Amino acid sequence: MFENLVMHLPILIIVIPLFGAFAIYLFGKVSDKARNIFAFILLGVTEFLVLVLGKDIYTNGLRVYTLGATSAEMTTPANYIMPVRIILVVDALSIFMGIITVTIAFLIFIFSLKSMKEYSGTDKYYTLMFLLLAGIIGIEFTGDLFNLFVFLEIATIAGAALVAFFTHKAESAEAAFKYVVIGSLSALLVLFAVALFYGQYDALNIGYLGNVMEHSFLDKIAFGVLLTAFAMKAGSVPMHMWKPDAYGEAPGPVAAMLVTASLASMYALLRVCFTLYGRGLNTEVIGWIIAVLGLLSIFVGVSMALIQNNFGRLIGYTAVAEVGFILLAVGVGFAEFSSTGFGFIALQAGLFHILNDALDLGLLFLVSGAVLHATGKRNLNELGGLARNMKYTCIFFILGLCAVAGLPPMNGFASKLMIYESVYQFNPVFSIIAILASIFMLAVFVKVLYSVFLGPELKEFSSVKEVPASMLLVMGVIAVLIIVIGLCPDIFVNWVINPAARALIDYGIYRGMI
Amino acid sequence: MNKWVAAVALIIVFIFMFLTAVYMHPFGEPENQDMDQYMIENAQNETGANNVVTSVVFDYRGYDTLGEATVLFTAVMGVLVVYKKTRKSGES
Amino acid sequence: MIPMSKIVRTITNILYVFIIGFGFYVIIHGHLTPGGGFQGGAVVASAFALLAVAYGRKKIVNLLNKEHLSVAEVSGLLAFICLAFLGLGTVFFFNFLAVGRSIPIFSNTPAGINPGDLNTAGIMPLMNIAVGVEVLSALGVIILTMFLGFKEGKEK
Amino acid sequence: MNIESSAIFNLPFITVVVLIGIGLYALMFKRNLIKIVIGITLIESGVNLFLISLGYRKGCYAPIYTNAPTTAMVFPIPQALTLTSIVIGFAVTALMLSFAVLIYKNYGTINAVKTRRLKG
Repeated sequence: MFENLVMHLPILIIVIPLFGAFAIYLFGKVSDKARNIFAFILLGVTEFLVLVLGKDIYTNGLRVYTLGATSAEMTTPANYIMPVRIILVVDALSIFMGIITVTIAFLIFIFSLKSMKEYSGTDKYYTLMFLLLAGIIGIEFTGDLFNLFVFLEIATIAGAALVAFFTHKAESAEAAFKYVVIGSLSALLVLFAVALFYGQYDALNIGYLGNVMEHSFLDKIAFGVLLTAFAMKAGSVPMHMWKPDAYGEAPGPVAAMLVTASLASMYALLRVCFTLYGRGLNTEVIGWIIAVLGLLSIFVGVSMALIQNNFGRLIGYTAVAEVGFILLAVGVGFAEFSSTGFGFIALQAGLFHILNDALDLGLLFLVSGAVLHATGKRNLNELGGLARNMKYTCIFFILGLCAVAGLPPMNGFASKLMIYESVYQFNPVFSIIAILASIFMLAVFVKVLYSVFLGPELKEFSSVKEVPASMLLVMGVIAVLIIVIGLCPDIFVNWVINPAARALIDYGIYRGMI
Repeated sequence: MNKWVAAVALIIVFIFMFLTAVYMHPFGEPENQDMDQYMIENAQNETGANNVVTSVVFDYRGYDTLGEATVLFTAVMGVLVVYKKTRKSGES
Repeated sequence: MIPMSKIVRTITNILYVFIIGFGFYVIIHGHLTPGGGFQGGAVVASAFALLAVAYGRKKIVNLLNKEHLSVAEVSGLLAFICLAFLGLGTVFFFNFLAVGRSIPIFSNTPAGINPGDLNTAGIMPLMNIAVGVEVLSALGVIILTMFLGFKEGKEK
Repeated sequence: MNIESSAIFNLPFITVVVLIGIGLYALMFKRNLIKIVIGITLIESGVNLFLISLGYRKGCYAPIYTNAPTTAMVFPIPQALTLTSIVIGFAVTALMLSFAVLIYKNYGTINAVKTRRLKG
């Protein structure tokens, strides 16, 4: 019975939020309280299931799930050479991303209960949140390229609608328009690449395509298209403009969830580079390109963050820089492409930084949401002296900024140290630029800390109250996670990150399951 | 200046896409056809539908269709959010 | 928007019944002929658009209720996902009616070229209907919302 | 592969390239939001045309067994994929147009240059 349940887990983790999204909309028409309890139970169940699946996958290796076949493990029809149905493949990397996504979504849901209470249209807000969650997990668990496109579109549309949630503000519509144009353009590029693969090999499955690919000229074009699409969606430099806009205008919890969404397209980029193409590409050149993109993102993100005066936009530019750190590490890992040496450490550092990025930026966006909730303002010039009335929020903000800037003993320090060390062996200049950028990032956040929380008390904020306990609880949980990961990074790297990185390098296992 | 960069980028993209069209197999003569041939031969037996496209949409790739219906639902939610009444109460 | 002329309204009165009927025909025969839930739903929604254009803003609010349509939409989606869940005894999206043939609904199996039999294809006709209801009401909601636009006097 | 002959016979693919090219041009150089939406729609039509023309086999009929003339049939999967992508495209277009309406309501214009309050 239990084995039977575990077999169905990959699909259940995607479909329960999807079912929840539809049902929540109906429940919301009855009563708000029933809706919230129902949503809480569903998210709790999903969180539990994803942890069970994680334990199973970290002990027994990856799982496949063939939709609609007579048996879940029957990836190809009897006596046939290739898969014809959609197959979900969940390996250590997918479940790593899945656990991050579901946990962040669960925390954000609890945070939203109070922070979004006074706005109209909360039914639609929660429905879209669940759809966004389902879309992100769908991207992470799927083993089929066209299915990836479909779930990318779900995530894009839900994200864009959430960015526009503050319809009373003029800028939010503009940011949402940019978000949906960039998102649908990148999804269409993915579809174009899917068509290229389909035309050549008559297949859509990632593992099967990896096996039969001949690395022709068309495949190289398809790689370029996919790289452009996912880098654009992740917010890498040439097309990073949408990111601060969207993060700056979206409600705080939504921005925290959008960080996870852009990390999901980072996951898709990793999947394409390592599993779909693997060593068939010229990994040296591609790795250099990705690393340089990462370096440019770091540079642009930090230097633009220095001159911002909107809380959300500032963190948005920091998010661009953080994506740059991940791209830099992953690029070095791809250029080396080995399961030993500094290339592997760089890959581990990149994956570790994905986890830390989701937590750190999530915490910072939640703090910005809390400040907006308490004061109704986001402009740094208008805020000030909030530390007197919002002690705990201030403490969480300091923790978050230390983590993002990479100060010990936070988790950001652990992963950034790994990045500096491994990148230094690859190319010392890259590493030095990254360290300098990190120091500048600290300067950025000290400026925010001063202008929002410290400084003289402003008259208009003298009656500001601390945010409700449930919001503080959520920020506290994330802060505890940040410190715990920062204090014992070895455990996380060995037990969680290492299998995920190994799943990328040993792509034969993923392809062999098909 | 900015416009010229965009124009050059557009021309490069156009050239590559043109090469794509040239290098693709000739129209109407696909090289590999295993997956589609399997469905044409076995769809009636496995799913019982005369319309092979419907059996692909609802059986072989039914999960995509679920996603597609969800996209439509998401878009409806998005449109309703855009046209919703502004805030219930409170500040500015 | 103001209503259109009497000629247009009269023709619309006759035509929209046929359009909706054709839409449902396309939905129900999805597993036999070209078409299916999406196409049929779009055809029905085009009838809604015709009504909206012909009758204008004031009348259409009485004819089509947005709340009812959005409930119908969610119901269609829930029916679709529940049909997929029913296969969970084997695998999600398993076509349990067509393969096992233990339940005699839509369980005939055609072979080769045949004139067509409605009683085939397992859960597909049911899914077609569910998706058809979802699509027609989703498109209806979108058409209505964008047609009616922003309501006056609610901004502060 | 004989490049000259395939260039002629790949006329549907070249149409695809032209469509996507026009769409990208509209996206890069046009400043009217509605025209940007049209650009996205053109790219989407191009990709859909690409998918559907990949599924064509010479001398074959629609993949439906009801009163079919022969059992030689074109590929069914691209038709299903295109159906999916058309519906997705409809959803995206509806959402983008709603945003354009909202922008017009808030700014009073749909010129992307004049509506840029978010910069730097």
